[in-house]
Parts: sequence; C-alpha cells; structure tokens
Amino acid sequence: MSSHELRLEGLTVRYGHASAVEGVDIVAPGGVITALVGPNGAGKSSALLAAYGSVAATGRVFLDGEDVSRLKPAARARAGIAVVPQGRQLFPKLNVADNLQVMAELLRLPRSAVQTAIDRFPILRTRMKSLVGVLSGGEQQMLVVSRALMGSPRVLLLDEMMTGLAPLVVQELLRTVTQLAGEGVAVLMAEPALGAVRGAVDRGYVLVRGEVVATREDGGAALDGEYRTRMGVLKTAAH
Amino acid sequence: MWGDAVAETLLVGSGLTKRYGGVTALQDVSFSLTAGEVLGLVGPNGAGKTTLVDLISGAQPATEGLLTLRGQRLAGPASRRAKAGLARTFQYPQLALELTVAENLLLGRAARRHGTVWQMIAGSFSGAFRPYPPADLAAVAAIAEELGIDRLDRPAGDLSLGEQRLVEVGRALGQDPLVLLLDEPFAGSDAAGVTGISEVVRTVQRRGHAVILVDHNVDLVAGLVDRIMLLDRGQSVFDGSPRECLDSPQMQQVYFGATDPAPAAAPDDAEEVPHVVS
Amino acid sequence: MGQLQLWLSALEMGCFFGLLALAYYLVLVGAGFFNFAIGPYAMVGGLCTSYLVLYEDMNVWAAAAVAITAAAALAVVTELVVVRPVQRRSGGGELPALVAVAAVLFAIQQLGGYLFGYTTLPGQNLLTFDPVTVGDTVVQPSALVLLAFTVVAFAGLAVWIRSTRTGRLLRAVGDSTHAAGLLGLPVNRVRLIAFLLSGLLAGITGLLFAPKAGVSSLSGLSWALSGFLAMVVGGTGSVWAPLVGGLLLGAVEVFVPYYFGGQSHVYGLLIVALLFFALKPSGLFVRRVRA
Amino acid sequence: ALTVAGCGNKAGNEKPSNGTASGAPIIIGLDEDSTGSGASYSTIAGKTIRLAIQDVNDKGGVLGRPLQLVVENDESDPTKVPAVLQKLAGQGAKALFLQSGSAAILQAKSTLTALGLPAIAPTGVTATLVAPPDNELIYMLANTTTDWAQVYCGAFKAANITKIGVLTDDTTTIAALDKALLPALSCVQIVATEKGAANASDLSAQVARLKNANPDAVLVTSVGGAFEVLAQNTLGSQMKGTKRFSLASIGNQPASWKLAAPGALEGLIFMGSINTANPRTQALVTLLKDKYGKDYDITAYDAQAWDSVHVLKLAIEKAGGVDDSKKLNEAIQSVKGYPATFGQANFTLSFGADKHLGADGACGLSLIEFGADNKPKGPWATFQPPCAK
Amino acid sequence: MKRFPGSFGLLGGVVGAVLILLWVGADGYKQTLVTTTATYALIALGMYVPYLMAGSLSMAYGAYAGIGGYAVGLISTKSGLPLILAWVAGPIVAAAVAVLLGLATRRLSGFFLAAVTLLFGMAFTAWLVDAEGISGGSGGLGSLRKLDILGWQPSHYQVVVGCTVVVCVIAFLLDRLRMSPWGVIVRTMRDAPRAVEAAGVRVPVMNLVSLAIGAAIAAVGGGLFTYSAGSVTPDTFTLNLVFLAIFMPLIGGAATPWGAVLGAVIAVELTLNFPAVETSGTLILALGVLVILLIAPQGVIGYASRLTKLVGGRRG
Ligand SMILES: Nc1ncnc2c1ncn2[C@@H]1O[C@H](COP(=O)(O)OP(=O)(O)OP(=O)(O)O)[C@@H](O)[C@H]1O
Ligand SMILES: Nc1ncnc2c1ncn2[C@@H]1O[C@H](COP(=O)(O)OP(=O)(O)OP(=O)(O)O)[C@@H](O)[C@H]1O
Ligand SMILES: [Mg+2]
Ligand SMILES: [Mg+2]
Repeated sequence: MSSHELRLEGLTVRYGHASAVEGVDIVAPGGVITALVGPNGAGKSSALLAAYGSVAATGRVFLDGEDVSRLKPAARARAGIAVVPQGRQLFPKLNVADNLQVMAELLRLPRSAVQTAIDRFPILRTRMKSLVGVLSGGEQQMLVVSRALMGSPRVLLLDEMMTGLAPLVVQELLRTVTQLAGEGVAVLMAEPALGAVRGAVDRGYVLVRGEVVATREDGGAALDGEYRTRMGVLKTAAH
Repeated sequence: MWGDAVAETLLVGSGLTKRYGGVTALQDVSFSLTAGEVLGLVGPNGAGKTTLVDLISGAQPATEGLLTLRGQRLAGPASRRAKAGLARTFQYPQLALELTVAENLLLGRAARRHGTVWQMIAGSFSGAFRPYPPADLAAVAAIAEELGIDRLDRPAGDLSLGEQRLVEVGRALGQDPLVLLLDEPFAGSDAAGVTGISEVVRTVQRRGHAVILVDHNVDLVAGLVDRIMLLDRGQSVFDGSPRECLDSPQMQQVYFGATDPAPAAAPDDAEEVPHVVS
Repeated sequence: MGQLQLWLSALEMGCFFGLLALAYYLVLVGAGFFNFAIGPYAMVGGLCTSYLVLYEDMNVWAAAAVAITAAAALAVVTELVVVRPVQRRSGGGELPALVAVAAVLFAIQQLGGYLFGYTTLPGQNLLTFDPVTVGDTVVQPSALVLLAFTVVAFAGLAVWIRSTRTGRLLRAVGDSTHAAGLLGLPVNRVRLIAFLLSGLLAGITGLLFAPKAGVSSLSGLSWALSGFLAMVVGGTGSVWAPLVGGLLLGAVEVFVPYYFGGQSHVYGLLIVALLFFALKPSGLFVRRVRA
Repeated sequence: ALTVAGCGNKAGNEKPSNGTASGAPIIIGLDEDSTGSGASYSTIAGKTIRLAIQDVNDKGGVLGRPLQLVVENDESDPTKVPAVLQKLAGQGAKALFLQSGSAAILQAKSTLTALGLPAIAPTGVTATLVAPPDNELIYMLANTTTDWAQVYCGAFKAANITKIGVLTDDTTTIAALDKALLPALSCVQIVATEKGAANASDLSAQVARLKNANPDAVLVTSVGGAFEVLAQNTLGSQMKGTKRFSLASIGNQPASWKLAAPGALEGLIFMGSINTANPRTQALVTLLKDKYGKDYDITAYDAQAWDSVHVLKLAIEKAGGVDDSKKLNEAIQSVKGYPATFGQANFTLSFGADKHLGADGACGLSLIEFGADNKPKGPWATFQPPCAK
Repeated sequence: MKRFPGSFGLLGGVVGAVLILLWVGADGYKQTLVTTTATYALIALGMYVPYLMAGSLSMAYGAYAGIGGYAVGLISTKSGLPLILAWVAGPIVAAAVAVLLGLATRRLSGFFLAAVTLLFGMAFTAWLVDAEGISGGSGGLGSLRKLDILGWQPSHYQVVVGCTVVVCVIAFLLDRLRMSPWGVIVRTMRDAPRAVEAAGVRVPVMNLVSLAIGAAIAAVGGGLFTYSAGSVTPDTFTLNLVFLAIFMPLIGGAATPWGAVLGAVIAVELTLNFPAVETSGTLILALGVLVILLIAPQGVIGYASRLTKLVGGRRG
C-alpha cells in the first residue's frame, strides 16, 4: 500500500486582471484528509481546478514528487488526479451510463468500471437510462462523485462534495473517503464551512482572498476554530 | 384586521401530485402555511422537494392538486403567481451572467414595476427617459448590505458559485414576497452567507410573511423554522415542530439512516454558526 | 393516381433537406452551434465538381473528390480560423461566432461566384445508368443515388453517434463544452471531427443533388435556409430527427402547392409552419431536461 | 483545389480604352450587378457594352471624344441603388446604363429623376420599368409585352391552341410581366396559372396541377436560369406531347441550355429576337466571334447592349454634347428609325416623349424553336410574326 | 456618468454625427450614403432590443422596414394626409404586425422563431406583389410627395441632418432603456428566462413588447429610406438587408445600441464606399466582419473601451 502526495507550489490563478489565487503553497499528503476552507470567493475552486489543470495557472503542481504542471487535464486524470468539481459539471442530455462511460474512456478503463460506479449509489442504478438533466440536484451530485471515484485515483480533489446531499449519503461518503485516505490516497477537500465534515478532516489550510492565512495540522475541530477566529477578526478589522 | 390574534392562513396546498411519465416525483402532498411562519422542507435526495417548490411557484404545472394563496386559487404561469406574492430561488443559480450583480438584484425589484402588459409598455418609455428609479436602487443597496454582497458592479458570471447563490436569494427578497421559497440556499454558503440568509428569513418572518426553506443542513433548518415537513419518495411522511421531527422515527429512518443516531453536534452548531461573525 | 411522381419528388427533396439538416445536426451535437455555412459547403461540393468537369475537362470522380475535399477543407477552416478563435476571444459567447459563420456563408458564396462564375451550372452525375421506369413515372439515376446515400449516411452516423467512443464524446462535448473542457475531454479534436464530417456530408449532398436543378454560387444561402428549416422541424432529440424533418419539409414543399395551388406556395409554407410550430414548438424530437 | 479552378469568367471585363478618339472623354455610368443575384445575366450585356464602347472609341469616338465607362455594382440590392447612382453621377457620368435586377432598376427610377440623368436599361423586359411614375428619363429597347401577346396569339391560332396553362416564377420582374401579358392573351383560355419559387429545386407539383388542367399548351414565364430549365425538364418528362412556349430569356442564356436534361428543350418555342438574316446581327456575330471565339452564341442581350450604346451615341451627337442633360434626354427622344441589331432586317427603334420603349412593331420578335440538341434550331415553321414594314 | 446615464454614448454619437455631416456637405452621393446608413442603422437598432437584449432573433425585419416604407408610399400617393403621419402610422402598423406574428409564434424561441419569421418575411414580399390594389403591385410606389411640415419644406440636406438626428435620438433612448430596470428584465430573459418568470414578468408578453418596439424602429428606417430614395417596391428590403442588420451590431459592438449605429456606418463604408471597383460589396463586408470579429469580438466599441481601460489602467 503506497501513500501518495499532491503538492502545489506558488500556485497563482488570474481571471483577466483579477487574481483569484495568489502564490499559495499547499500539500495534501496521502493517508489523511486535508481541507481547504475559506469564505465564498476565496479561491478554493480556482485552486482545485488549477491543480487538475483546467484553469490556466502559474506555479507548479507535483504528484508524488513528479511535476505535472505541464500536463493537460486528461493526462493528469490518467496520472491519478480525480476531481469532484463544483456545480453541475455533467452532460445533461446524456444518460447516466453515458456520462460515466465518457469518463471511463478518458481514463481508459474497462466497461466494468461503469457498472462499479453506478453501483456506488442505488438510485443511480434505477435511473441508469435517464437523462442526467432530469435528475434531482442531489442525484446529480451523486453521479459527479461516483464519476470521480472511477478507476483508482491517487489524489482526490473534492470541491464542496457534500453539497445538496442528504446526511445519510454524506455519512456514507465520508466513510468512503476516509477509507480511501487510509489506503494512501491524498484527499484535498474545499469547503466554505466545515460543518458536517469537520470530524473527518485531519489537517488543512485557511484560504482568504486567494492567500493561505493559516495552516493547522491538529484536526478538523482546531482548523474550524482557527477559521472562525480568522473570519471574526477579518470582519472586525474591516469595520 | 384580526390577523394579529389568529394568524392568517397564507398558502395552502392540497393533494399536490406530479408525475413524469412513469416516475411519480410527488404524491398527494398537502400543507398549509400561516403568516409569519417558516416551514422547513427536508427529505432524502430525490424525495420531491424541488418538485414541490416548482409546483408551488408554477415553474411546472401540477399533475393534480390545488393551491390557494390567502384564499384565492393560485394557478397559471409562474409570473402570475409571483405577482400574487411568491418568490423563489433555484437550487442551481439562474442569474444573467453577463449582467452585473446590481442588475441581477435589481431584477427582483424591477419585475414588480413591470408585471402587467401596460406596465411593460409604459416601462419601455419611462425607462428610455428616466432609467434609474432611486427607490429601487436604494432597495437593492439595502439588500446587498443585509446579505453582505459587495462589489455590485462585477458581472455575475465572475462570481464564485457560493456568491451567486447569495445574489439569487437577494433577488428573491427584492420582490418582497408574501411567501418566499428557498431551495437549498445554505448549500455552499460560508458563515457570513449563512448569517445573511438567516437574517433574510427572519426579516420576511418579521414582516408577517412566510418562508418555505428547503435544505439538507437540518441543524440550520431546525434553528430557523417553526415546522418541518419531511418528504420521502414523493410523500409527506411527517409534519411537526423541529424538535418532534428530529426525534421522530421517520426522520431517523429515511433521512439520517436507521442505524445512526442524529449527528452529534446538531443543535448547538445551528445556534453557533450565525453568531460567529455578527 | 399518378401521384407517385409527386411522392418521388417529395422523397428526393426530403432526402436532400434531411442530409443538409444532418450536417447541421453534427455540428450542433458536436459543438453546440448552428453552422450556417453548411449550405455553401454543399454549394461548393456541387459547383466545383461541375466547373471542373465542364471547364477543366476533369473526370467526374476526380472532380468530385476535389470538390468534396474542398468542402471538407472549408468546414475545417471555418472551425480553425473562424469559430474557434472568435469563441475563444469572445469568452464563449454564442452570438459573435454565429455572426461570424453567417459572414463565412456570404464570403464562400461570393468566392464561389468569383471562382466558378455566377451562372447556374448543370450538376454532374457520378453514376450514369438508364432512368428506371415505374409505371408512368421515371426515376432519374441521380435521385436513386441520393436516396441510397441518404440511407447509408443516416444509418452509418446513427450507429456511429450512438455507440462509438468518438460519437459519445461528440454528444458530450456539444452538450456541455464547459464540463467537457473542465474534465479534459479532447474538445478541440472532437469539434474538428464534427466540422469535418459535416463538411464532407454537405459536400457530397450538394454534389448528389445538383443534377436535379443545377447549382449556382448563390444556391448556398437558399440551401442553408432549407437545411435549417428541416433541422428545426425535426428537432434535436435524435439522429433521425433531421431526416424526419427533411422528409416532412419535402412533402410540404411538394404537396402544399399541389393541393393549395402553385400561386400560394409561400403563404402555404408559412401557414403550415405556424400550425406545426404551434403544436410542436421545439420540433418533433426533443430531449427535455430541467433548466 | 480552389486555385486549380482559377477562372476564365472574368474575361471581357476590362475597361475600354480611348481608342483613336482624342478630346475630353464623355463619361457614361454603368450600374452593373456583377456579383449579386442578377450577375448571371447582367454580365452578358455588361461585357458587350464595353465591347461596343471600345468599338465606338476605335472608330473615332463620339464628336471626336472617347466614351469613358465608370462602373459600380449594386448587387441587385435596391437599398444600395440610390447610393450607387449618386456615386456614378459623382464620378461625372452624364448618362447611365442600368444593367441589374429589375427590382433594383425600379428603385433607380426616382433617383434618376432626382439626378436628372437619362438612362437606358438595355435588356429590360418589364414595361413597368419605363411606365410612370418617374419614367421621364428611362428607356428600354425591346418589344413590349403587348407585342408579345399579339405574336403569341397569332401562334396559338396557327397551332390550333385554345387552352393554355401558365407556369411562372415568383420574382417581381415576372409578376409585373405577367400582369401585362396574361390579360392581353384574350385569344385563349388560361386554364391554370402555377407559380414556383425562383430558386425552386422541384416543380413537379406545379406541373402535376397543370397536367390536371389539361391545356393544349404551356407557357412558361420566368426570368430564365435554373427555374426555366427545371420547368422545361419537368414539363418535358411529365407532359410529353404538350406544346411549350416561353419568353425570351431561355434563348438569351446559352449557359443554361446545358442544364437541361437530354432532349428536354426539344420543341420548345421561345420569343427570340435574334434573326441571323439581319445583316447588322451578322456583323455583330462576326465581331463577337472574333473576340470570344468560334463557339460564342450570340444572344439578344448582346445585340441590345450594342444598340443601347449606339442609340446613346446618336443622341449625344444630336445633342451636340452631354453638358445639358435635359437636351440629351430630348435627343434620345428624337432618335427615330434606328435600325436595330436584333429583330428582323427591317426592324427599327424609335423613341419619343411618350415612347420610352424603342421597338417599332413586332418585327423585333420571332418565334424560335429548340432542337433535339437543346439548342435553338431556327424559326418556328408554323408561325412567324408578320413584319409589315 | 451615473448622474446622466447614456451621456457617454450620446457624446460619441453627436460628435460622430457632426463630423459626418461636415464631411458630407453638399455632395449628393455622400448625402445618399448618410441616408442609406441611417436606414441600415435604424433597422439594426430595431433588432437591438429583441435580438441583442432579449435574445429572440426575428428575421421579419425586411417586412417591418417595408411597412414603414409603404406607409410613406401610401400616404404620399393615395391620401392627402400630411406625409409626416407616415412615421406615426408605419411604426404603429409594424408594431401591430410584430405583435400578431409574435402571438402566433409565442411558444417559439431562438432558432425556431428565426425560421418562422423568415417565412413570414418571404410571404410578406409575395403579398406585396399580389396585393396590387394596396401596394401598387410589383412596380411599387413612386413619385412621392415631398415633406411639408406646417409649411416648412425641408431641403435634401435638411433631411440628411434629420436622419442623423433621428438615429442619434433613438440610439440614445435605447441606450438608456438598456440600462433601466426594464432593460435589466429584457436582458435577463436571454440567459435566465426562468428567473424572470419567477420574478413576476411574463416572458412571452415581454418578448412581444420588445418585438413591437423593434419593428416600430425598423419601420421608421424603412420610411426614411423610401422618402429619400423616392420609391418603394416589394423587393426593396431584402433578406440580404436582414443579414446586414444582424452583422451590424456585432461589428460595432453589441454592448450598446451605438454599436449598431457604428456598425451601420462601417457596413455602408465597406459595401458602398470601399474603393475596390466592381468587386462584390458583400464579399468585402463579409471579410470585414470576419476580420473585426477576430480582432475585436466585442465589436469596435468594445475594443476601443478595452483599449481605453488598458491605457487608463496603466496610468491609474
Ligand atoms: N423531468 C423529469 N423526468 C423524470 N423524472 C424527474 C423529472 N424531474 C424530476 N424527476 C425525478 O423526480 C424526483 C424528485 O426530484 P426533486 O428534484 O424534486 O428532488 P429533491 O427532493 O429536490 O432532491 P434533492 O435533494 O436531490 O435536490 C427525482 O427522483 C427526479 O429524478
Ligand atoms: N470565470 C471567472 N471570471 C472572473 N472571475 C472569476 C471567475 N471565476 C471566479 N472568479 C473570481 O475568483 C474568485 C475566486 O473564485 P472561486 O470560485 O475560486 O471561489 P471559491 O473559494 O471556490 O468560492 P465558493 O465557496 O463560493 O465556491 C472570486 O472572487 C470570483 O469572483
Ligand atoms: Mg468554489
Ligand atoms: Mg432539490
């Protein structure tokens, strides 16, 4: 059982002139769950997408010590980086099976991978031939998650993965993710508030206005406390 | 009138049913909402919450069922119901991405002035000669302040998804609705957003209007609502006070999972979060 | 009844409209975009062949090969030089790219006129055999070839789109270019394939249909509009939708004048369209999803 | 591939030179649709206008001065016409040739009045072009539809035809022409009138209706081109044995004959204006063949373009110059008995204040029959218009 | 800028108009260029509200311009009414027709609407040819009266000035309309119609209103052209013109109505005044459009404002 690692060095993302992420250094080691918390618009999604390669960024991305900054998203995906993007990044007019099949082909996985992914959530199996666009918000989110867990990722980038999912599903998913982390997968999850996932998080970063303002290695509760103080401080500082 | 003594009944739905071909998304759901009441709507994924919001707001026609608002039958296209006093947000934000945040917020206000054909025609003239009604601008500024939205001149497309949700809530609030329907407003919100949205719910409640709040963050919902309705597979399986609901076997079974008890840090969390930054 | 001739005409027109609509459909599915330059590609396919045969004494097959290559090349150029840069530079906006292809439409028409002349040229038959006689109706070889090609093209593309890897990618990219790009699907390559195929298809279609009434540089616009109408009537819900739309339009074009008098064909078309769209505002085949 | 296909169709568009004429050039404007929907026929005449001007200049010009052509392209778009005419006038044109689609020419009339410049529409066929309003300054050469009606009637009578069907395109040009022509065909009963789109790809429905009406003959009225040939192809295969008549355009567009299915034009009779017995026609044919090669088929367009230039030349000479456009206009109106290059040997053109259509009598016309090779084989034996003069 | 919305565009428009009028002077050709430009600009402005703001592409603009043109023609030749009434009657009739057509197609959107309105445009031309008694048939209407506004008979130059004024006024008003709450609603309809419905505005009805406004403006343009050209025929306003009108705002910049005006100026310059004798104006225009879209996909105005922002940004 090998332990993987994702390392972002001096990562910067700009949209036009506005900078969303400004030279952050983030490490997500295998075996633990690393959180990236920050208020809305802090740049969490931008950082995660930059790690996956689908927004233009400067800085370097290392997967298990290897520089993958030059690789395109498809190549990074094949190298083992999986992403649960924020929002509904699905193909609404394709059915559930085809949505997964497209990803399976991108990752060059056998057909059986699609079946495995569908079986991750019972609802998906019953809706296998439905167009994804008619599913409920949560059902779509389940599809996004099971698509990301296809194959055997080395790194999981989870952007607000629990959005719109019922507690039952959240618990189930947290167990899965914790288990994967235990198997050595590097997990980096972005959340605007730790809430329900607090207990599962091992360490993390507080991101504010594109910059890392704090790092905690001592568990989710500590990170959450740090985040809350920081936000409180920021709020009063602004007044 | 005598609404002070006995809370007036605002919105009543009875026998609401929605079928898509073979799929029954909603089955014979009834509810009633009094003035000043906040109703929480929870249930597992695919239970029919969004469908119910769609049926009430008129985004989709009901297969069966009847709705009344203040005793008047509520039917027809979404716009007519909005004029009657409904406002809603969408589970996935529906903003005009090329317009600025301010303009998106303005839509809620603007629509009030352009509801009828004649208002639309008149609006096209008055708009050409007198573009900005100061009252609307002030209202938009107040809403942005309440929700903590800043930099109003950015295109909405430049916002992060969480920020977009907030704008969506602000737009609905701008309509000053009798009944505000919020579909998962807390999803992806940070602490400030949660505070802002909770504030919005309270504001509407204070005005003597009602809110239907859909969200999976049961702790937050429980802290805000007067009553919770639990939906499962399209049917209403429980309707009662938040405490009763959280403790009910139905809730344990269909929502939290039969074996698990309710999540550990539930109630204090709900209290805590909104206060962090205030 | 002697109406067999009319049915044949309707079928022939229908196949032609359907094929053009299929070319639209390919780009629509693969790039999420209405490519109005389909008509001019078809025009080039027909006109270039005729020109080369008539004025350069080329063999029909060689000329056809040149013309179809030219049409496909134009489609590829449209994507590489016009649509892609314009979309990138306008931040994915739909309108600038649409206007750009409308400009491409006019540019190709005018260049076609400049290169091949402004007169209508007779279409060239790829295969010449004796017309087939059915009762008192005569079926021209060109019609048979067009019919056969329609069957092959639709069946082939239906299978391709539904069950191959590239076909599935095509649908995914056209459905949400954003999601596709985000995940790392080969968006550019897939779009290029869509354009290339539609160019090929349009080129061949123009060439096969030209014998019916000739082809001139200005056929591009009217063909673009016919294919567009067929596409819109059929809807976008299925690969077969363009064919159904095309056949319906073909039938309308033939039978409306037949029953309501040739004087009123424009009015007839309008009324039929109004009635049709009142019942089916999004065409015959739709894939409905929540907004 | 596209460069291989480099083109021969630009030949003949070069500007005429001053030839042997010296003196200050007389500027003539040409509004030519060289790239729009009328390009396929406008350019035929445009080419010959240039040829005729070159010829005039080579022979010493007009009043010793060369004619100089300025050309603008309106693409048959009526909204561009006013600007194009103004532009020509701005370049010093003293008279204009309007060689464009007829909607464009119709739009030009009022601008002409505003500019005060006389103009000739060499190949115009629609009487509305020179009918009021705003017709003081515009002229046309060919016969009127009234003359055509007479000729057709004679033909129908000679061939024992009492019921005809009409197949027509949907252009405004033809709508105007039909309006004048069809009522004048009172000698026969019109049992059906069918219309098809000018860019139609299929006319079987219209032809089927015509067939149901069971006429003795079918008259196709169209601006020519693909529509005409498609009509003849369909008629040829579905109404075999029914006599077919047509207007002039099919005869004037040799390029379109190739569009016809083998033998589809055989027996078709059209309203020709080229009569090889006319010595002036013969001279022009020689000239054209010298210029464009042995295979060149002369058309009425060539002859009318040629005559337009010469009528204008005559008028300029009569007016003694071009400085006074009113005088020039009157000079055009004073041209009488000009022996035309088309029509029969004794056919002439005359103009007047009320006569903006040059043709004198029906001698400008003759009915020509197509042969099995899809080419005109010669005058129709059954009937020819009487030529009184 | 906040205090007087639209002043920036107006300033640019007025300066441009004055420069153009100075350039024109007494030259008849240049005057005609201006009236043609004004016509194109008005038709493009007519498309602005429904097409660029609301996102519904109607192709019936040839018909709307035609109605404006025939209003001038009919009032001039078949009635004794003051000619100026044509610019009241024409736009009203055009708006009414647009509403009727819009009602018939109210469930259609996007390209479905384009398809049906395209057919309507063709049918309208055919009807003009057929309705001899009303429209003068294929020959159209000519020999029009000159304007006589309470005894004042404007000269040709004054008409030219009038055209530019009308264009500037309409562009300015549309610009303000775009920024108004009404404009916000209409612009939201394009991307988020569900949100507009949910806010209480009936989207199909609002669409009708915007289509009517567009048709009325286009009719003003058709009337101007007919008046200055002196005649109108069924074929005067062709499908080509509709395509031109679709091009123009994108050339100039779709973000403001002034872009449509600038686009019209460029389109006329490229098709009519470009010194490439005897080549196809359409070809030059098409290539011009492509070049502009490749260099400045937001149109010339968008490009210019980006440049000024860049320069300003450097300084600031
Ligand atoms: N157009 C449709 N066709 C078929 N099934 C549909 C359609 N729309 C909704 N459904 C189904 O109806 C059910 C209810 O959906 P709804 O969106 O109301 O769920 P929800 O309670 O909002 O769930 P979530 O919490 O995931 O948002 C789902 O199973 C969904 O797949
Ligand atoms: N496409 C874009 N164009 C311009 N600015 C953008 C774009 N996307 C995001 N931004 C801006 O970049 C910043 C970071 O956005 P990002 O989506 O990464 O935030 P986030 O931390 O994920 O927020 P949330 O919690 O709301 O998802 C925000 O200020 C946002 O406004
Ligand atoms: Mg985010
Ligand atoms: Mg939902």
